[in-house]
Amino acid sequence: MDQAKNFTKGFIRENPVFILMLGLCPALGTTTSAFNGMGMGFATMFVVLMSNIVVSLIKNFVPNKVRIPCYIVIIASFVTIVDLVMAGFMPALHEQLGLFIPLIVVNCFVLGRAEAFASKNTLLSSVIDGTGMGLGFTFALTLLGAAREILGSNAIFGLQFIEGDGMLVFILAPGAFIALGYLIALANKLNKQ
Amino acid sequence: MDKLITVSPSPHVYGDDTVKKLMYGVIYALLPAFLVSVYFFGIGALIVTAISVVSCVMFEYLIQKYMMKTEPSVSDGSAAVTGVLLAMNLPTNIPWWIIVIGALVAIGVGKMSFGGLGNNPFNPALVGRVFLFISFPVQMTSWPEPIVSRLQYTDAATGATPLGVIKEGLAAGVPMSRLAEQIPGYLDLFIGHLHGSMGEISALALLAGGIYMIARKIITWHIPVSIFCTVFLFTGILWLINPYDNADPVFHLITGGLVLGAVFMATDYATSPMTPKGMWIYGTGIGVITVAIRVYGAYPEGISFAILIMNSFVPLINKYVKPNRFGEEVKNG
Amino acid sequence: MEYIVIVLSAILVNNIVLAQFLGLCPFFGVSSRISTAAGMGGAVLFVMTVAAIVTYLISHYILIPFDLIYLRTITYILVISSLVQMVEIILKKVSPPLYQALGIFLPLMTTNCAILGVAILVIQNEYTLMSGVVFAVAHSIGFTLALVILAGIREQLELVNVPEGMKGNPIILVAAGLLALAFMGFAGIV
Amino acid sequence: MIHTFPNGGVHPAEDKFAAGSSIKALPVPETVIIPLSQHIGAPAEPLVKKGDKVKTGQLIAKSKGFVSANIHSSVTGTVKKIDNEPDSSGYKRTSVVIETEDDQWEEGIDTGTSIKKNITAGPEDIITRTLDAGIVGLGGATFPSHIKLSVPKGKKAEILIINGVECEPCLTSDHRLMLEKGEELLVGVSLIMKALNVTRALIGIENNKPDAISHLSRLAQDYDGITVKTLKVKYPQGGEKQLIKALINREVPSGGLPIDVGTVVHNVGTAYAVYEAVQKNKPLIERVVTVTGKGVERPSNFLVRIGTPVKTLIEAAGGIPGNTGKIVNGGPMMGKALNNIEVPVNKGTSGILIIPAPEAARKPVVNCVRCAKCVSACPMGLEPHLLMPATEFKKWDLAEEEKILDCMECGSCSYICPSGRPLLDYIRLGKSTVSKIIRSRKQ
Amino acid sequence: MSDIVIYSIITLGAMGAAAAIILFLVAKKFNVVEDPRIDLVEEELPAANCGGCGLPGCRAFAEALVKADDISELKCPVSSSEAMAKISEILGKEIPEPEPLVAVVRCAGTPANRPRNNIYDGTPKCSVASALYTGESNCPYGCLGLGDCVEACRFDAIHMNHETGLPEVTDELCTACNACVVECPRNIIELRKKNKKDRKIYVACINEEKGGVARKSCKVACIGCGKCVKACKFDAITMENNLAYIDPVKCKLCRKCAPECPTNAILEINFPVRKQKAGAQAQE
Repeated sequence: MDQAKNFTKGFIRENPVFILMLGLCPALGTTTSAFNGMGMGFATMFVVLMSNIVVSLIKNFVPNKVRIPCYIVIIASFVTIVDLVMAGFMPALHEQLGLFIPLIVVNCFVLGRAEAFASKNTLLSSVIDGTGMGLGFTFALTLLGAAREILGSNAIFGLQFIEGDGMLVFILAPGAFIALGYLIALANKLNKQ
Repeated sequence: MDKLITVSPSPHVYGDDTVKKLMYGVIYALLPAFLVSVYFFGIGALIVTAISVVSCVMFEYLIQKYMMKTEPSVSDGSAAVTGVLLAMNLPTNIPWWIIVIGALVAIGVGKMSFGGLGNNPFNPALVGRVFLFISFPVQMTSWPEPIVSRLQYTDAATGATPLGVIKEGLAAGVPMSRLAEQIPGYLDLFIGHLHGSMGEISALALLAGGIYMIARKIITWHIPVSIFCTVFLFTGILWLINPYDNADPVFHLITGGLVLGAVFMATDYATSPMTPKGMWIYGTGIGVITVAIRVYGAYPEGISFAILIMNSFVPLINKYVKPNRFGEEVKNG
Repeated sequence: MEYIVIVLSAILVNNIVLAQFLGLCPFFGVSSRISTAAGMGGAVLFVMTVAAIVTYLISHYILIPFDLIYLRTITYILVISSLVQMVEIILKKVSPPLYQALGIFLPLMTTNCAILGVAILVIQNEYTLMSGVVFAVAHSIGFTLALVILAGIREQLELVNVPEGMKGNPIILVAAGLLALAFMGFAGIV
Repeated sequence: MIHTFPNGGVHPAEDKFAAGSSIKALPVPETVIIPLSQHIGAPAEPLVKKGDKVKTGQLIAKSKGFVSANIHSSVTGTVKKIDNEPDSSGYKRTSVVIETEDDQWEEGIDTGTSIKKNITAGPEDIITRTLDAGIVGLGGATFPSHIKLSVPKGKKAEILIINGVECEPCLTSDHRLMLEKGEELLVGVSLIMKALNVTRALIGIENNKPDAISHLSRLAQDYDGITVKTLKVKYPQGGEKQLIKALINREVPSGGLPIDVGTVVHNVGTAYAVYEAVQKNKPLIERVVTVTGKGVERPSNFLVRIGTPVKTLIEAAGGIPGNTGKIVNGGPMMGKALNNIEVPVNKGTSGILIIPAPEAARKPVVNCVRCAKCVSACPMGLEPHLLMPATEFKKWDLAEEEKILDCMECGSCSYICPSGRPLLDYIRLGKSTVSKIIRSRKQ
Repeated sequence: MSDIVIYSIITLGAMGAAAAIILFLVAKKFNVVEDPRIDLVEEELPAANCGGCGLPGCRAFAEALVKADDISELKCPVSSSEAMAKISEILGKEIPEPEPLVAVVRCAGTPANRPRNNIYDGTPKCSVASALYTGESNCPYGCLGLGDCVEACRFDAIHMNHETGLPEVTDELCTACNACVVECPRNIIELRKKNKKDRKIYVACINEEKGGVARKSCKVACIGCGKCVKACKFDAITMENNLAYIDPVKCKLCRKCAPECPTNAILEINFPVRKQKAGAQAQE
C-alpha cells in the first residue's frame, strides 16, 4: 500500500471521528477547549501507536482464539501508562480529561486499528497507520475543541480574542453534539468534492 | 371542448384550510398579547419583534435558496410565526445581536436542518429561546420595568419576574407570605403589569388568542387544558401540604410563560402528538415537568424546558398511542 | 433518600449519555429502531449491574488490600470482557429467546465505555455496594431512556426528507444535541 | 336525537344543484356500449355474437362464477361488434356494442307503471330473480347483490339497513328516487327483508333531504318493520361501516363484513331494482344518473339505459360548459375523473359531475405540518400522515402494521389536508402493494 | 519496587488464568453448534463491535453476511475493502459475471408522436397514474413519463428527457440492476444484451392493440404488420398479440428489419448513418 496515502487517510477520508464515527465519547466529552481536545488526541494517539507496534510485533505468536483479550490487555497497559504519566506531569490536564483517560481502553477506534490493521500488516505500515490515524483523531478533536472554544468562550487555545463570555452552551453538552453534527456535515461535503 | 380536461385521482374537491391560513391565524391570535406588551414595554417590544421576525424570515429564505437549493416558502408564514414566538420569549431590552443568533439557531438548527416546516422534532422558537437562555444567562434574565421603560430599548431599569422573586426568596428562607408583598397583585399579573418576557406577561391577552385559535379550529383544546389542569393540581397539592413554602396554584397559572407556552408553544403542530389521548399525556407531562423545574429545579421558569423535553417524547407517544381504530373494539349494543 | 437522589441525578440531571458523554457508540449505533434500542437498554441494565458488583468486589477485596489501584483499568476491562463473554455463551445455550432479545447486544458491551465508566465512577464516588448497584441501575435506565427517545426521533425522521447534507449522522447528532439541551432543564432538580 | 358516526368525517359543500329536478327518462340512444364487467368479480360471458338481433331486456351475457352478474341488452337492435372498448379509466374491456333499431321489450317483462305491492315470491325466488336480473350494488360498489341476499351458513342477519344517505356532495339520484319511487322502493325493501328473513329494516337518510325523510316515513307506516332514521350530514356516512355505526352503533371488525355484526346493507337504488326484478320481472337495464356541476346549464336526474355514452347525458343537460376542467364519473369525493366522454354509463354510474377549470386544479403540495387534521378526519381511525410516507419510503411493514388495508379510500384526508398533500394517492398505492405482499406471503 | 512487580504479575496472571479457565469451562458446557462460516467471517471483521454497520456487534454482522443472499448492501465502516472481498470469497457469494445487459426503454411516444388528450394532475408517480387510468395519451401501454424509473435508479443512469417526455438510459452508468424494470408499472423497460459500441436495435413499442387502434393513439406504434418478421433472416423476430419482438440473443444487428417498418417503431441506436434513406433515421 502507498505509505503516504496510508498516512494521510486518517485526516479526512477515513477520519475516525468525522467519517467512521468512532471514539465519540472522548471526542465530545473532552473537547471543551482546543487544548483539551489536543491533549486527549495525543494521549489516544500514543496508545494507538504503541498498541499498533506491539500487536504488529506479536501478531504471529498470538493464537487466534485469544487475540482480542490479548489486544485489550496490551491496550489497557498503555492506557495505564498514559494515565500515570499524565497524572504525574500534567495534573491540570489530567484533571480536565478525568474519566476519559482510562476509557481510552474501550475506545473502539483503538481496538479497531489493532484488529483491523496492525494484526495484518508489517511493523512499518502499522507505525505509519497508527501515527496517521492518531493524528487524524487528534486533528478532529482539536478542531472540535477549537470550534467549541471559539463559539463558547470567544477564545482559541486560551487566547481571548473578544471581550466577554461566548455562547456558554457550546461548552456544555448540547453544544458538543450540535457542533460535531455540523462538523460532520461539513466533512461529508468536503469528502464528496 | 377547446381545452384539454384534467384527470386526477379522487377526491376532486378540497377544504379551505391551507398552511398559510393556519399560520397567519396564529399570528392574528398573537396580536392581543403583542399589543399588551407594546403598551407595557413600548419601543423595546416593537424593536425586538421586528428584528426577530425579519431575521427568522431572512434566514429561512437564505437557507432554502442557497443551501437547500429549493424554492423558498417563507410566504407560508411559518418563519414569521417562529419569529414572533421567539420574540415573545425574550426580554424587550435584549441586545439585537442576541436576537439574531437566536433566530439563526431557531431556524437554522431547530427547523431547516431537519428539512423545514413539519420535520422538526423540537419547537424551533423554543430551541432558539433555550439556546439563548443557556448561552446568555445574564442578558436573558434582566427584565425591563414595565411602563416606565417604554421609550428605552436597552439600558432600561430592570427587575426580577415574580417567579424569580419567589425562587430566590424561598431559597433564602423567606416565607411565602412575606414574598407575596414583593410581587404585583393578581389582577396586574393577569393583565400583564409585571416583569417578564415580552409576550408572556398578559395571561388575559394570551387566553383571548387561544380561544380565537380554538374557535377557528387551528388548535384543539386538549393540550392547553391538560397543561393548566396538571399545573393547577400539582401546585395545588404542594400548596395544601405546605402553604408557607409554596406559591398558590392560581399564582402559578398566571405567571411566567405558562399560558404562552401552553397555548402557543406546546400546541405547535409538528412537535405535538396526533391524537387527543396522546395530547393528554403530552400536556400532563409538560405540566408535571414545569412544576418540578419551578419548584425543585435550578431555574425559576420551566415551561420552555418542559415543552422541549416532552417534544422529545412525542415520537414515542405517536408510536404507542393510536387513534381509536374503527372496528377494533367491537361493542355490539 | 440518598437512593432517590442517586436515581434522579443519574437518569435526568447527569444523564450518562446526554450530559456525561459515555456510551455514545451504542447511543448512535443502535438507535435506529425503538425495539432494538429497548433491547440494548435491557442488555446494558444487566451487564452494567453485574459489572458494577464484580468490579466493586475486586476493587475492595483484591486491589485495595494489595495496593494495586493502578491496575484498576486493566483488571476491570479484563473482568468485564470475560463476564460479557461468559454471559453470552450461557445465554445462548440456556435461553435462546432471551439471547435473541438481549444476547445479540452483548458483544457491544465490552467496548461500551458506559460499562467501564460506571464501574470506575462507583469506586471514584466511594459508594457502598448497595449505592453502587442503585447507581448502576439508574444509569442504565438513563441510558435506555436517552436511547429510546433518540430512536423515536430517528424513526420519525426516517419518514421525512432530511436535507442531503444533513442526512445520516449529522442530523442525529443535532437531534441528540437538542435533546441534551432539553434535558438541561432538569439542572438542579436534586 | 339525530345520529351520525362518532369519529372522523368531513363536511364538504353539499352543492346538490339537481335536487329539485325530477327524474326524466332519456331517449334510447343510437348506439349502446355494454361492458361485460360492470361489477366486482369475473366478467360475464357473452351469449350473443356479431350480427345477432337482440331485444330490450334480453340476456346477452351470463354470469361466470359465484361473484359475477348477468348482463342484459338495454335496447333492441343488432350486435355491431364484441370488442375491447375503453371504460372510465381508458383501459379497454370487452364490451358488446349494439346499434339501436327499435325498443321492443323481451316477453314477460311488465313495463306498466302500476305499483305491485302484493308479494308472492318466496325467499328463494327473490334471490334467484335478483341473480337473473343482474342486480349489483347501485351505490357505486357494484358488488353482485344476490350474494348479499344469501346469508352465509353460521351467520344470522338481524337488521336490514337501507342506505339512503347519499353523502357524496352534488349527487341527487338516490334522493330523487326516494321521492318519486318511494312506494316501489319500500316494496323492494320488504322483498329483501323476506329474502334475508329479517323483521326489521332501517332506512338511513341524511337530514339535508327533509322531503325524502318525511315522504318515506309516511309511506313506511304501512310496511311492517321498516323505519326511517334521520342522520346528521357527514361524509362518508354512506360507507357501509360508518352507516352501521351511525344507525345501530355496531362496529364491523377490521377486515370483516356487515353480516359479522348481524346486518346487511343495501342501497335504495338496489332495493328499487329488486322490486322491479321480482314484481315486474324487469332486469337491470336502466338506472338514475345525476348530471350536475357548477357550470352545467340544466342539472338533471336522468333515467338512463345502461350503455348510453356519457356524452349523450351531458348534452341532454345542456352540453359541456366552456370552462370545464374535469369531468367526473361519480361524486366529487370518490368519483373517477374521465379522460374520454365516449365511455358508457354502467350499472355503477350514479352521477356525472362537471367541475370548472379553476376548481379542478389541486392545491400546491407543501411539507406535512403534522397538524393531525387527517387523523381526526379519518372515519376508520387511521393515520394518513403516517401511511403516506410509509408508502413513499417503501416501508411496507409499517404500512401493514398501521392497517393501511382498512382504508376505504373515502378521500377525507386529502380533502382536509392544509398542505395539499396527496395522501389518498399514496395510500391507494400502498394498499395495492401491501395486499400483494400479503398474498405472496400466503403462498 | 520488586514487590509491586511481583504482586502485579501474580494478580494479573491469576485473574487472567481464572478468567480463562472459567470461560473455557463455560464454553465447553454451553457449546452451541452454529454455521462454522460465521466464525470464519467474524475473524475477518475488525471485532471493534462499534455498531457502525447498524447491527449490534461484529458477530451479528457476520451472521447477517452468512444469511444474506446479496451482501453488497451490508457494509462495515471499519473494514477495508480487501477484508470484504475476502469475506465474499469465504461465502462464495460473488455473483458470477453475467453477460452484460443494459436497460432499454421500449416506448417512443413523444408528444409529437402521441398526442395528449388530457392533463394529469395527480401525484407525479407512474404507479399512481397507471393505477388510475391510461395516462395523458390514449395509449394504455405507453410511457407515463413521470419518472418512477429515474427515482428507482441508484446509479444515476436513467434520466427524463423533458422534450420527449421519455426516460433515457446512460449506457455507461447502467449496471443492469433491474430496479427500473421492476419499478415501471407498465413493464416498458427491458434488460437487453449489451452489444459492441452500445449498438442496439429493438421494437420501441409494447402496444398489443390491433394495428389501427394502436396507430390511432401513437404514430410510431407497432401495428403488428409482420413485415419485419419476414425481413429477418435469423428468426430473431417474433409476432405475438399484434406486437413484434426482437430477440436480443438471436439478433445479429443486420439492420434489415428497421427500414421495413411502416411506422418506424424499430429503433436503431449507435449505428453508423445509413447511406440511403438517411433522412428516415432521425433517431440519433
